[in-house]
Formats: sequence, structure tokens, C-alpha cells
Amino acid sequence: MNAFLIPDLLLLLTPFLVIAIRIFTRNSKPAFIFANLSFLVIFVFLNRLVLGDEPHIFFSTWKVDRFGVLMREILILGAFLGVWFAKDYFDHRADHKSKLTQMAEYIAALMFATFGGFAVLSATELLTLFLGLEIATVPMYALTAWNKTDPNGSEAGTKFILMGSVATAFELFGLSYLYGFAGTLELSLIADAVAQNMHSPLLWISVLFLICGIGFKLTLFPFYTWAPDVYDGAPTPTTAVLSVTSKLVAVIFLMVLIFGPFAAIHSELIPFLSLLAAITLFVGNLGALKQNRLRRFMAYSSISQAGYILIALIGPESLARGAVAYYFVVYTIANYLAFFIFGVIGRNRSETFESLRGLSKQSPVLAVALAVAAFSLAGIPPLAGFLGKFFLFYSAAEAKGYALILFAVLNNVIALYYYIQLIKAAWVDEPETEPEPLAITLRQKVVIIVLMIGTLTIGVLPFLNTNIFRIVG
Amino acid sequence: MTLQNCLILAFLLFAIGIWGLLRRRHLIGMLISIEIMLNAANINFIAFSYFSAKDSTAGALFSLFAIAVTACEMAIALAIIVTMYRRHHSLDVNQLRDLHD
Amino acid sequence: MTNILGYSYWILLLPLLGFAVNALVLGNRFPRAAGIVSTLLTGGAAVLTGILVFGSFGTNPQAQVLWEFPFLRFSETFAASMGMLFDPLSAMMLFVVTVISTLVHIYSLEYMKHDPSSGRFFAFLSLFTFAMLGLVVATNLFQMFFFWELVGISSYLLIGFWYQKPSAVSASKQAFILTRFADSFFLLGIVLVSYIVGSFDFATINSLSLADFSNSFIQLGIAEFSKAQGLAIGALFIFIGGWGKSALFPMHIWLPNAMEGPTPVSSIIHSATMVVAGVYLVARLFPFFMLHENILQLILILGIVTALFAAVIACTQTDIKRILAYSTLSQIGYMMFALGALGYTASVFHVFTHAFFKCMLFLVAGAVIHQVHSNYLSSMGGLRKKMPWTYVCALIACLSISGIPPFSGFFSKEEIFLATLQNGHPVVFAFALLTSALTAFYMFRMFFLVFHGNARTQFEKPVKESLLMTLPIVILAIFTVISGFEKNIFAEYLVPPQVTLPHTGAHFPWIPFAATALSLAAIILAGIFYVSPRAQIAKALDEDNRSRFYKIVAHKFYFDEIYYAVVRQFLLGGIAAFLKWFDNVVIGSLVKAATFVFQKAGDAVRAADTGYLPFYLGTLIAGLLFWRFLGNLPL
Amino acid sequence: MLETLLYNSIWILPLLTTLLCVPIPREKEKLIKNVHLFSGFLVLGIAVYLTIQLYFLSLASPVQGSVSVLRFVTELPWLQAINAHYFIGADGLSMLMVLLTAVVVFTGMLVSLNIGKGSKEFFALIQILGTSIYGVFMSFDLVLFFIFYEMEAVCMYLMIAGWGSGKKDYGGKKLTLTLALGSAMILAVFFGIHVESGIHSWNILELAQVKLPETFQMWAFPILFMGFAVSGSLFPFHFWSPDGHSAAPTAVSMLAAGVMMKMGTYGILRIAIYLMPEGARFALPYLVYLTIFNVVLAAFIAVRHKDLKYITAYSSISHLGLIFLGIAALTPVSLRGAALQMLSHGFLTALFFAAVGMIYSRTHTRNILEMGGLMKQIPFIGVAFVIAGFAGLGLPGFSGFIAEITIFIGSFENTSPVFRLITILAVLSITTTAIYILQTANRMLNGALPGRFAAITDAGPGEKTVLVLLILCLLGLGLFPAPVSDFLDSSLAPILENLKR
Repeated sequence: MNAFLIPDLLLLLTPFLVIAIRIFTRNSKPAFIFANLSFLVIFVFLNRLVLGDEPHIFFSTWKVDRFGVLMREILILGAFLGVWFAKDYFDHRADHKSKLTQMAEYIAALMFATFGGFAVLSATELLTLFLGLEIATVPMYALTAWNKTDPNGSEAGTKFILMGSVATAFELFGLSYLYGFAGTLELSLIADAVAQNMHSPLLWISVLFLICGIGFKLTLFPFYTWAPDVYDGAPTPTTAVLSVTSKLVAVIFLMVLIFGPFAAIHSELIPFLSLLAAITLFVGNLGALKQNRLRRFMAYSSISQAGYILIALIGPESLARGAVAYYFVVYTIANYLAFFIFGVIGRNRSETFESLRGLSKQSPVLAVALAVAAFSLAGIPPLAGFLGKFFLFYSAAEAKGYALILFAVLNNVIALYYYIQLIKAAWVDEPETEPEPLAITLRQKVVIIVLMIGTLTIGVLPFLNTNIFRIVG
Repeated sequence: MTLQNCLILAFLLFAIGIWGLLRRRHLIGMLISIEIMLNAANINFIAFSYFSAKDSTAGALFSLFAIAVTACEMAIALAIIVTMYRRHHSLDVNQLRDLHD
Repeated sequence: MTNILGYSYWILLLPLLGFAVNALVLGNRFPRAAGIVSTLLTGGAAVLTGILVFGSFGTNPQAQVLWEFPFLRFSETFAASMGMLFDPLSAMMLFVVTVISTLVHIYSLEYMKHDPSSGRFFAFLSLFTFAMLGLVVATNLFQMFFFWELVGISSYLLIGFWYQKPSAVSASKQAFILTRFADSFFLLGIVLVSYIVGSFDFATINSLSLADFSNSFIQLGIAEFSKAQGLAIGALFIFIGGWGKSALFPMHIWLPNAMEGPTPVSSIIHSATMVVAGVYLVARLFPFFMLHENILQLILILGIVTALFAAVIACTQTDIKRILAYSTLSQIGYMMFALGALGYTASVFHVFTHAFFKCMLFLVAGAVIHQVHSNYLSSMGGLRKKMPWTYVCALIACLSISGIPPFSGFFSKEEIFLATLQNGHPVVFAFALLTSALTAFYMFRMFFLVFHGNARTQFEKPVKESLLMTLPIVILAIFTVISGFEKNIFAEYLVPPQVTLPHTGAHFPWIPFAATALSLAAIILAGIFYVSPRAQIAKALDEDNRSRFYKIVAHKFYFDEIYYAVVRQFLLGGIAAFLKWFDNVVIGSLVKAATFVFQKAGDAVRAADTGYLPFYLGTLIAGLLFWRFLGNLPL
Repeated sequence: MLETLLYNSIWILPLLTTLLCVPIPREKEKLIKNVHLFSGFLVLGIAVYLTIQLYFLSLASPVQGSVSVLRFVTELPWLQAINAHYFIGADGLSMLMVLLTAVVVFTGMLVSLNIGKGSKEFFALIQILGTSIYGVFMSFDLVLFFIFYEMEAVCMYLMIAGWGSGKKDYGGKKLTLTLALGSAMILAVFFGIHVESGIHSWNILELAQVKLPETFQMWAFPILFMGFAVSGSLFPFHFWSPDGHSAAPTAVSMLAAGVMMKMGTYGILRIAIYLMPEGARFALPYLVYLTIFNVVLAAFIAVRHKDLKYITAYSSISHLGLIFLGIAALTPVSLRGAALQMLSHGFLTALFFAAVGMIYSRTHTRNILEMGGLMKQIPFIGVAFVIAGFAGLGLPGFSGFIAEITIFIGSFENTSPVFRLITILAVLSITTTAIYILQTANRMLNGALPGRFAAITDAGPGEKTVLVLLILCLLGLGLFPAPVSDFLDSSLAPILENLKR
């Protein structure tokens, strides 16, 4: 019985249903509700899946294992939060831009992107891998340019798709060499070929092209240049999705490659990966230092987070998987917490640091939540973000990458500086003019409180990370 | 026709694509350059599947899928470019500079 | 008898109790009660001391530790303890301290009557008494230092008692910092000596023999020394502590300035007890110091220089308390060089006699100041009739300090002269004689200018000599008269423990005559200058129309200014200012530079964010090439 | 059993109180403050009770060997993925530091009673800060330790930036970021220790029984030492302290200087030296040169400053230097001296900052040149300040003297020329301390009273409690040092034992 396929099939089906429902109803509310319900159902199904140690394979091309299920759950969590976050931007104007339209389509696109992530997770050969990545990426282009009335949105979309296509070309080129090197698309067969012939130039050229191609999506140095512009120009919900879902898919792609076909040359990749990680997080941190626009700030912040994530990949597979999975749980939560707060602030104001001023007086709870989010992103204990980073480093420590860890934790000081800027704006700076009143919906309130409690507790309460590591280990 | 010649051809096409991409200031021209790069990769696949691969159908299939995917991507790219044209009334990348730090 | 010994700790506890009660309970709310409580408790301590001293000396004059408890353990064998050492030396000091303290307390009851914060005064005075008693009964260096510092702090508090008077405040600060500077060496000496010896105990330290230490070595940071040398250095450092506390040249300047404090304070702390702590220290460790010839030489030279130097300055001063202060300096010089000349008994004897007459002189000065409300000789004169009791007592004291028989000073000074000559220091002897003559001169200069001649101020209503102020003076006068005759007791009991002094046995019967004659001559000279009908007192008191040498002396050889230059300009203005500059500018700049670098690097990163698509595309290609070459790929 | 529960509650209680206060509306300031005060008092009571218990327990069974004997131990599996445990326990050193923290937190709350706006958040933050500091001293698991260790830095920023004075944002950032720099170094080395030990444990006691590879220790010890030294403001990482303290509200200054700076030195003792004795023996003779600045030179800088908090901050720097000297000398006596100084300086500097804060809240200036004659107007605070000053300059009878002399005697026992020289310099520089303390006290309290201060009033009952409590602690430690010293010995013995291996 192939029950393990049910969630994937459901997710494949629901986007169509969402659009269909929209066609037959007057507004997009039913579609929104349906989307939420289906996320719930998929999540429950994923949760109920009972899998053994061995992966379940469907016709030799679709593989579901416990790690895959875990990552699927995180992807669904990200998508769910993304939809909830986006809802407000379809209800009213924000950030001095007109409100978005066509929510059902937006949700469907987001679901497709999520399904792309599922596909990458399930890949047993290069074609599924590539298709999954593309399914995850192409909707993002559309999401970026969603706001047709906003010139910045279309500019961001143009930049994104042009550069993304070049990156796709890189990947395709790399994949073609890999195919040429191994003569097959099966990941396991490629792995055997790599183990037999570790120093073939063809292999290494393909490694270079593949890592550079995925480096674009993961915003590694120096392929990150699109990120600030696109994050800034895109509608805020898209920015959030880009920084979570898109990044997660890219990381999964990289992990599938590194711990799959390239497992044999993993140790030789370590210097390259270390350097990539170090420079990326350094540059990301530097770029975030003097930002004023919040989304651009979050872009640089997520660039440096990408660097941190990469650190985990130099460790052994089981630890790296656990660390990345855990990190993404806490990163998703903290990131969406921050974005939800920006959403509340940005409703009547622009999404800049100035708008945060006086927040601690207007709404202390929101200000506390912002502090929690910022400190979690900065990796301050006992918040979840700290433990997330801790596991990343832990993975690297197993590979004795002490120098890299030292560099990364020292960089954390810079990161702390700019996250403190965020808190300072909310807590210390006095607004120059009387700030606009805040309007906060019940949904936002609930989400913010829940996410805040999550950020505060899942770091120190052991069950989540213990389970994650048990699942992947 | 050898594998080597095909690979060199693909590489040259890739290089031409890059060159065009960097030289062109017209968005459509840049899209075409990218298309050239993508097709260079497709040539690689075909060449490998024809000359060396154990599993030769896979390579051919891959290139077919790649063509489909790129077509999809180009469609979206053109759609976005059209929206942009409506705003800017120009397809010159030099004017795409509203977003910067 | 054992009863008394068993309760001996009350001698220390009573003054402490006085301090506690006054500081915490009575304070400034009930100043009068505070004074009485303090006085009674100190008196109780004096009575106990009397019983202890006179009761025990008849039967058991041996050194003994009455009680001792561990205070702080450093290692299994090395610990600091607090105890009560009872030997002739400490008995003598206990007696002096408690008696004088009681008398000064009584005196202060009247003297400080009108001061609203006299409660605080008595609290501090009790604290001082406690600390001083703790110091003299110390069984070891640690305890000594412990109370040494407490004495210093109570001296600081009392000098600056009138805290709204800037001169008093700065004097107290100067006194404390200067002695603290010396104490830092003392502490270092303790660390060094206790490290080498492995104990703080006086008994252990005093019974060392250098031979045991000449073969092992100790590293002192700069170079390696033999442990015997190390001990010598330690002895020097310990002595520096006494040097500062006893205000020997050139660390003397704090003592005259300390006269800004209330007069009773000057009388007890800065003449009779605390300033002789240095002498006491050397006496206490005398066998230890005797091991080190050079240090004894140093003590000798410092002593005689201070004695002469201070005596010269005293001849020119016009502030009555400063005259007494310089006189104290000079007398401490005596005690010191006596020790340096191995005249242990003579020195200790002089400590004893000096305490009474000098304390009395200060009390007299206080009474006079109380009368004329001025410290300056120019405001005094002709007080003989108004203060007959005081006058007589002052005369006794002046005669005593000048070394005129049969008063106590004569006996103790004679012993000192004898000791110097016996131990072969004729030059010192000569200077000592000269100093003695100078002493007689300036004391009687002061005496005549205060009590004789015409009154130079008009009082609205002369204050009558009050009982509370006069009684202590009279009692001290009695002590001054009789204490000289204790000579035999001192000669018998007050000998340094564990060593035998070289005894030449040479006799110089002419010394008393010569000294007395010189002193008498000086007194007559003073009489000619300041009391005879031809005396030009106004001119004598005018410092402006004097020779250059006189001015230099009157300005105390400009030592205050030199200190000012060294401390203010060099240490604080120079070194400290440089360090602050270093910290602010150099370290600050490094911090700023680090942030600047990061900010600039951030700017560079953001500058790459041009928004120009071809540039972005270029970075993709460049990145590919970049990692091709820098990615450590085996290509 | 009860004791173990109580011991756990020391760090849990403040958090619970904070949670309890969340639903109370912010207008009911008095209620909130009282609840917090009560909880602070309760924790103090528990700490006192446990200290006494532990003291008699440790007397009953002396420590042998290099295994620390812990009491009130709770060990629960926690982050099983990385084998980290919730492992807390008490020995002499940590118990006394907890007691110190409890005193300073309680007094810190008392001085903050009139903090004004946002007292709800302020008190919550104090409690969280307290929790983190308690946690540091209680935990014997590296992960747990680090979580508590780093928590405190950001709390400090929030409190300084929110309730500070002057350049509060700058000062707060400087403090927090520099401390974060230190903890970054610590974290990196912790990973190294965990992996290099080969037993994959974070348990300090277990790790202490393993000899880490010497090549690892050679580079890891200096980094770990410097990481901890940052919060002890060792040169050249002292720069955060003056600016941070001067911007901080009184309670934060008290906690920062009183306890938080000791966390660094505690970490060095408990972790750096205990786990890496070979590295310590190798590196400390070089690192000790850094203490020259703190011990000898910082006091001179204090002489030149006119701002009360700067003076106090530099005084802290110089006193902390003595702790570092004591630690670096690695002799039994000097380590004990360092531990004593940690306690002593905690009380001392808390008293200092409390008095300074009270004076500032009345005069609204911290420039001593603008003050004068305050003794007449505020005798109680003035006397407390003077007592703090005396204790600071090492007056016998107060704890500072005991600690200093123990350090001097101890570091002199180290026979290498460097230590001899630095000890000599350190002893001789006690004069400088006297200079700045007397200069400050005289300038501020003595002389003529400027007219604008004629209306200020002396300490209220709450403030008096603070001052008296701290003075009593100083006196108690200064007059009865032997029990404390023995108590500390019981926890230092294993460290020394490890040093011999």
C-alpha cells in the first residue's frame, strides 16, 4: 500500500482545487479556508505516516523517508504561515502600496512551490531533482511580480527571473556534466561512480556549476546580489516566502547532492564549503549593518543565515540533517514572527526602521515579540534561534571545523549589533511625529503570540530537537 | 563528430550566451542569450547520451524536460517583462534601477 | 591574677564598644552622652590595663601571649592570627595609650562641648584607641598591619573631622595617602618576609639567624637574591612602613599639616601614640633589624637628620601647633636614631616620657587656643595670669622636653646620648646635643611668646580654666615629673628579647652636665630674644623682613611645594593624564577603528548593491570564476 | 531532597514571579514591585539557608581528589541529541556566588523602587537577569552554563537602553556587544572541548577527569581565557565597562559590576583552569602581563576621571585585575584569594554603585566637581560611600583587605620572576586606590555645600536597608574570613588537584 504518497498527491491536487473553488465563488474566502484545511489535512497525514528505517520508493523515482517527511512538515508549516501572512496584504493596503489581488492564485502558486520542495526531497534521480527545483522556483518569479500596480514589483521580478534563469543554466550545465561523468541519472549509481573516480575534471566542473547554481537560490557569496533588490521590491508576503520556503528547497537540493552523489568527496568539499559559508555570512552581516528598509534588512539577514546553514553541511550527514531541520523550524518561526510584526507596522506606515519607533509605548506586547524575534534570529539563548545555531555548529564541530565555528560565532556579534538596531528602534528611539495608530487583527494577534511562545520555549524544551534528531539519526 | 567536438560546441554556445547576456541592454536580447546558454546544456545532454552514457535514454529525456521547463520559465519571464513595459515604457535594463541601496 | 589575664580582651573591647555605641546608637543625637560613654569605657580600659600591668609585673614580667585565635589560614602551616602579646614593651604602650586616651577623652568633653557633631568625634576617638591598642598587643606582623591600617584610617577621619574646612580635608587626605604609600611597602615587606620565614609571628621572626638563609635564593622579579638579602630587603620595606607612619624625613610633611585636626586629636594621635608606631615597630622587631647592619645605619641617619631638620624648622614657626608638630618630629628622630645606635632601652624610655609631656603640651596648646581662638603666636602673649595652672604645667613640660633635671625628659635624653656615644657614634652625638639645645630654644621661644609679655589680643571675656580641661593637664604634669624616675624599671625589663646588646660599659659622666648646660644656655638665649625688655617681639614674629635663609626655613625648606610638584604635576598630571589619554585615545581609537572598519566594509557591500542588472549578472559569472580558482577544487 | 528542590527554585522562582506579574496591569506598580521584592527576598532567604546547610555538609566530609563534590544535585537528561543534561549542583564557590547574587539582586530591586516609567518591564528584566546569573553559578553542564551565560548580556542592553542615562544606547551596545564577543570565543572552545574530550560529554565533572590533548589546550585555553576575561574586563577588553556602567541604571550597574563581571572569573576558575590545567600552566605566565594594566594602571586613570560612575568603573577594573592576578598565579592561596576577592568585590562594588546611584538621583549630576559638602545633607549615604571607599582601598576589617592580602601572599608564592614583579607592583599600587577614593569622597562629601543641594534629603528606609545589608556583608567577610575561606577551599581543592596532573 502506497499510503506514503497520499500527502504528496494531496498537495499536488489542492492548488487546482483552490483555483477551481475561486472560480465558483464570489470572493476568495472559501479558497483561503480550503487551503488552510488542506494544509491541515496534509500535515496530519504526514504526521500519521509510519515509516521504517528504509525509505519507501514508488516506481524507483519517488522516495519518501523519515527525513523527507520531517522536511515536508516544515515546508507545510512555512507555506501555511506564508498563506496566513499573505492574507492581510490581500485585505488592505500596506507599505503605501495598493493591496494585492487574486489570492487564490497566489495560494496555488505557493502550494506549487511547496510541492517543488516535496519533489526535491523525493528525488532518486537527477531529473526529478531538477524538475522539483524548477517547480519550486518558477512560481516564485510570479509571486515576486504579483503586484502589477507596483513598478518595484515588476522590476524585482525581472531581475529575479533573468538571474534565476542564468542560475538554472548553470545548474543544467552542471547536471549535464554530471550525467556525462556517470552516464546515468540515478543518484545512487552516480554516487558509486563518484566513489570510483574521485578526481575526474568532469565531476569537479559539474560540482562547481551545481554549487554556483544553487548558490544563487541559497544567496551565497557572490550570487546573493539579487536578493536585496528582490526582497525589497517584492510584496512582503513573497519576501517572507522567499526567505523561508525558497531557501529551504535550495538547502534540501544541496543536501541531496552533497550527501547523495557527492558523499564520497564530501571531505574534499569541506574547504570549499567552509570558505563559502564564512564569506557569505560575513558579507551578509556587513550588508545588514546600516539598513533602513526592513525587507532589505531581512534580505541581508537571510543571506547571513544561509552562511550559517552552510556550516552544518560540513558535518556528518545525520547531524547535518538534524541541524538543518531543526534550524529551519526555528528560523521559520522567528522569521515569520518578525514578518508578522512588520506586517502590523507596515499597514499604515512604510516598512522602515523609522516606523518601529515608539512601538514599545504603543504596543508593548508587539515590542516584546519583536525583541524575541530579533534575539532569536541573532541566536541569543535561551531562545530557539540559539539552539538552532548551536546544532549547526555542533554538526561542524564533529568535523573539527573549529576555526570556522570561531569565525561564525564572532560574526554573531556583528549580527547581534544589527538585530539590536531593530530593538533599539522599537524600544529606545522616540518617534519624531505622533505615530499612526496600529491596527492588528485577531489572526495576527494569535499568530504573533503563538510564534512568540514557540520561539521562547522550543529552544529549551527538549522534545522537539530530541525527536528531530531521533528521526534523522 | 566526436564527443569532444560536441562539448566544445556546447561550451562555445554557453560562452556566447554569457557574452550576449553581458553585452545586451535589451531585455528580450538578454532572454535570448539565456536561452542559448540553456540550449548549450541541452546539447551536452544529447551528446553525452549519444556517445558515452550507459543509460542513453535518460539524457535525451532530460533534454526534452529541460526544453519544456525553460519554455515555461521564458513564458513567465515574458509576462513579467510585459508588465514592466507597461510601467516603464522601455525594455532597456539601464532604466531598471529603482531598486538599489 | 589569672582572672585579670582572662579578661584582658576587655581592654580592646571596651573602646570598640565605645565606638560601636557612639557610631550606631548615640551619634550626634546625644553628643554629651556619647562623650561620657566613650570616656567611661576608655577609662575602664585604662583601669584594666593598670591592674594588668602592675598586677602582673610583680610576679611575672615574662613575655607571654595572653590569648590568640586563628584569623585567616593561608596553608596548613601558615596562618594569620589575632592575639594579645603581653611583654614589657606592650605593657608600657598599653599603659601609655589607655592613660593618655582617657585623659584626652576627659579633656575633649570640655573642648568639644560646643561642637554639634562631637558624638562622631568621640566615636572616632574610641575607634582610634581600639586600633592603637590592637596594634601594640599584636603578636604577629599580620595583626600589626591590620591595626596599623585602622590607626591610619582613624587618624584620617580625625584630622578631617571638620570636613567643611578645606584645609583640614586636604591635610587628612595627604596624611592618609602618604602613610598609605609607606604602608604599601610595609605590606610588601610582610609578604616578602613571611614568604621567606613562613610565619608572621614576631617570636619566629625575631629569633632568625641569617646563616640559615644565605644558601637559598629568592627571585624578586628583577634579579635573584639570596634569602638573607631578601630578608634585608623585607626588613627595609617593613621599616618604610614605620618611616611613613612616624613621619621621618622626607615623609614628614603630613604631620605638621595634620595639625588641622582638633587639638585633642593632635595630642593623642600625632604626638603621643600613633606617630611613635614606627618606633614601636622597630623596637618590636628589634632583634630582626639587628641582623641587618645597613638598615640600622639607615635608621640612625634618618633619625638624626629628622631630629635636627625638624628642630631647625621649629625655631621659625609661628603656629603653636606646628611648633609642637615639628618638635614631635624632632623627638621621634631621637627615638629612631637611638634605636639605630642600639639604644633600645633609651629609645623606648623616651617614647614613654615623650608621650606624657608632648601630650600635655598639646593639651596646653589646646587650652590656649580655646582661650584666644587662634593658633598663632602673634595673637597670644601674657597668658600667664589668666591661666595659672596651665602656665605651671607648660613650664614643667617645656623644661622636661629641654632636658632639664629632674624632669623626665632629662633622663630619657641622657640615656639616648649615652647610647650613641657608647656604641661609637660621636658625630650623631654631636648633632644630638645641638638638637637638644635647639629644642630648648624653640620650646622656650614658644613658651615665652605665649605666656609672657603683653597680651597681643584683647578678649571680650576671658574664659576661666575649666576643671575638665585642666585636670588632664595636671595629671600629665605629674606623670611628667615622676616618669623620669622609672629609669631603673626600664633598664631592667625593657631590653630587647632574644638578643644581647653589645655593652661597652664605657661611662661618660659629663654628658648630663654638658647637655643641661647647653639647654640652659639656649633657654637663656630664648629669654633674651623673646622676654627681656629689649626683645623685639613684633619683629620676631614678622616673617617678611628676614634673611633669605630664615625664609627658607620658615617655608619648611619648600617641602610642601616639592611634594605638590611631584604628586600633582608629575604623578597625577603627568603619568595619570598620560594613562587616561592612552585609555581614551589609543584603546578608544582601536575600538572605534574596529567599528569603523566594519562600517566601511558594510558600506562596500552595500555599494555593490547598485540595482544595475548587468552588474548583477556579471557577479554570477565572476562568482563562477572566483570559486573556480579559490574554491580549493581539485581541478 | 527539600534542599535540592529549594536549590532549583533559586533560578526558577524569579522566572515564575515574572510570569506571575504578566497579567497584572501595569498601573498597579506597587503590587508588581512588592511581588518582585518578596520573591527577591524569598530567594535571598533560600540562598542563606542553603549556604548554611552546605557549609556544615562540607565541613562534615572534606573533598578528596580531583572530583568536585556537589550537593543539591539535579541531573536530568535534557537535549539528548547532543548529550546535554540539565545538571545543576552546589559546591562552596558556586553557593557563595549564588548568595552574593541573591544579595545584589535583592538590593538592586530595592534601589530601583522609584525607577519610574515601565517598572513592570524593568523588574521583569531584573528577575530574568538574576535567573541567568544564578544559572551560571549553578550549572555544571557546559551547554546549560553557556545558555545562562549569554542570556545576561542582552538583558543588560534592554535595561541600559531603556532605563539608563546619558549615552545609554551607545553604552549599552558597547557593553552587550563586547560581552557577546567574549561569549562567542567561549562557545567556540566549548565545542572543541566537547569533541576533543572524546567522551562527547558536556558535564564539567566528567570532562575534568579527561585529559584534553595538549596541542588543543595550547590554543584553546588562551581563547577561552580571553573569552571569559572580557566580562571580567581584563585589558584590552576593559573598554566596555566604563561606558556601560556609566550609562546603566543603578541596579544594572550593581549587578553588572557586582556579579556579572565575576561570571568571567568564575568561568576561568571553574571551566578554563579545571578542564585545561596543562593549557593554563602553559599560557597564564604570558597572559598575566595583561593584568599589569588592570592592577597598576587602571587606578591612575580613575584618579583623572571626574564622573562618579567612571571612577567606580575603573575602580572595578583595577580590583578585577587582582582577581586575574590571583587566578593567573595558580597557587592554592592565590586562587583562594581570587575567589575571596570575587565575593568581596561583589558586595563592595554593589555598595559603591548603590551609593553612587542614590547620590545621582538626588543631585542629577555625576561630576564630582559640581558637588561638595553633601555629607551634611545626606550623611547616611555619605557614610556608606565612605565605607565603600575604605573597603575598596583595602581597609582591614572589611572584606577587601582579606582578599587582597590573600592574593598578594598567594601570587608571591609563584616563583617565576614575572609573578614576583607583578605582585610587587600590585602591592605598591594600593596607594593609587587610596588617592582616587579619598579625592572623590573629599570632593563630593566635604567642603562647602552648593546652594542648589540644600533641599535634598537623606536615604529612605528602603535605601538604608540596601546600604546596611551590603555593609554588613562586607564587614562579615572582613571580620570572620576563616569559615568562608575554608568553605571556598572545599571547592577549589579539585581544581588544584587537577593542576597537579
